[in-house]
Amino acid sequence: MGIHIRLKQFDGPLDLLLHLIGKAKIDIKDVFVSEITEQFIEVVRSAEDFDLELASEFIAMAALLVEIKSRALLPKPPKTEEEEDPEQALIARLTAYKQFKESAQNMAEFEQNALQIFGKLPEEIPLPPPTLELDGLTLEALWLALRRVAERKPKEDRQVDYRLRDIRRDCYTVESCMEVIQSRLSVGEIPFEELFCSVPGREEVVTLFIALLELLKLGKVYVTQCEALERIILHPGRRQGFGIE
Amino acid sequence: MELSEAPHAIEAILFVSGEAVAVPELALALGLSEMETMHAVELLQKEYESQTRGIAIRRYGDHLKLETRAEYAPYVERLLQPVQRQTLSQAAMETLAVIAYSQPATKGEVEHVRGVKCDYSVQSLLHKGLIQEVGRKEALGRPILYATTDKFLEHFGIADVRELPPLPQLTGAAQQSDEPPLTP
Amino acid sequence: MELSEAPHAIEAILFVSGEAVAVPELALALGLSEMETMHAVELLQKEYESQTRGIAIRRYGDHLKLETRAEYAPYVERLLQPVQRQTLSQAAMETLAVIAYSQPATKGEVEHVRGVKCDYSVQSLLHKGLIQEVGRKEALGRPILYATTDKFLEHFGIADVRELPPLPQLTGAAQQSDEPPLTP
Repeated sequence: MGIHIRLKQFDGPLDLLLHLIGKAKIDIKDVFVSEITEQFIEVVRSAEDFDLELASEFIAMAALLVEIKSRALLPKPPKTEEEEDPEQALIARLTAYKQFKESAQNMAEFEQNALQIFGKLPEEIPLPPPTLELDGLTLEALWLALRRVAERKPKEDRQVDYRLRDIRRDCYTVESCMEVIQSRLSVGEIPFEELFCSVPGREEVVTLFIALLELLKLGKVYVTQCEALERIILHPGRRQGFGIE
Repeated sequence: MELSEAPHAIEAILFVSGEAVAVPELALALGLSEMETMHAVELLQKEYESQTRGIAIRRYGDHLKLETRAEYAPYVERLLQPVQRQTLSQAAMETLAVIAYSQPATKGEVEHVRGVKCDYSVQSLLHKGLIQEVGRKEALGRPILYATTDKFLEHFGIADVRELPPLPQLTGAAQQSDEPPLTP
Repeated sequence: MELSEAPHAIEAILFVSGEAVAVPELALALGLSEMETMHAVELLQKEYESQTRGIAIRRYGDHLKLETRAEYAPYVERLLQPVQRQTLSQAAMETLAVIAYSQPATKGEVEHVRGVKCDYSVQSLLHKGLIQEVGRKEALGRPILYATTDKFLEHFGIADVRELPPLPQLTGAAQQSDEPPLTP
């Protein structure tokens, strides 16, 4: 037989076995009274593309075939019920595989016919924004939600009028800070840093500074500094002319 | 090809092409003259029109194209973009209730009443179009003011926010029995 | 929608979407029940067939698709280069055959029948959408069970797996009881 066979062209050892059986024109059930085992081993041994990765399944099959063949030479042990006859099992596998292989060929015909049928690409459609439908929007649900909020609040807060107001009165307003600065300056100039208390809060600093800028803009205060990084002095009133005072 | 087959061969070609096909090309593919081709096209057009089909053949100069009829566009849109049904989460409903009863309200105010952060539920309500920005509060940070929308009224089936049921009366802790003053 | 309008609305939808559309989605878009939708589809199919149109509505399991009739393929191919579906390799086709005829099936069962590792072909079939995971077998290792999809039906141009030819009956070979149970 021709030895120029590549293992890759077979989908596994069952495929190769079927190929050899087909070539020998014998029935599957006669595989073990034929030369198929020897042919199989010869093909695997002399395969041009032999590598262990690819060949491991073929080698396992070769071992099985040799085992079955050698069993036939030994006197048959008394048959036990549960023991599976490896010869019959392999014939069954070959038979089943052959069935599916033929089915695969049938399916390939269907596939070919389906190639004569064409679809089309989806149309490109500009879509409007998605519409959202909301369930369970009832006045009762809305009212109950509000009551739920109210019930979660501590008792002393219960009488709250739900018409919302300012949460917290600002301690510092720009107006009040402007008055503070002006009253401090009414007795004469002061250094900038003395405007603030010893541990000023952020709100105090920000509001006082905004108030100072406002007074500068209105010309009610002016500032001087002799040199960079020197003390900043605040003076009451509008600055007279230019240059350093 | 058989002249009687031509209209449906044209239909198949135009269907697969998706784009407009020039009449000379169509004639070449069918092995017919341009006049025979145009005659087949006219037959096909008549067939389409007499049946008010879902698709129609349109002519652009000497190009032909298969297109859907405009009147079926809403169904197509509904398939490609089905209406999403959603319910409001409890958190979103509470936020909506606070805004509805005290509008316009800032996020900070809602958070004060609800006692939790409300960024997510405010975003979600904005996205669903139930509330909208209506300006900024003249306060520190100039926070955004929110109010309910016409879509809100539509969803709740009222013409005006003044139709909202009166505020829950919660004067005592043991006020478990009060029911919403509603006639469902 | 009006029931009388439904067939042509379906035609328009299938035309636009190009791909196979699931019947429940179609019903939702039309605002009809699935039964009414399928009835309209049948009317449309009859209309198409009686006229031997260039296009046809095909059912693949739960999906519907508008496609050309096979007999017009030569004309279509002469003018256009339609995107051809790829055919499957022999290994993939064998794996698919085992799954199709004995579904649901595990990879191990396929490997037992084919006598080779099938990781690659199972992955490739999953990737092509021709098979899908449908659960796990109550057996050691709880292996994944695979079954064919509606896309499988579409690939082979059949409406149902029962349209596949029955497994060939091989003469002269005794049927063994240790084979995987088959439901062709």
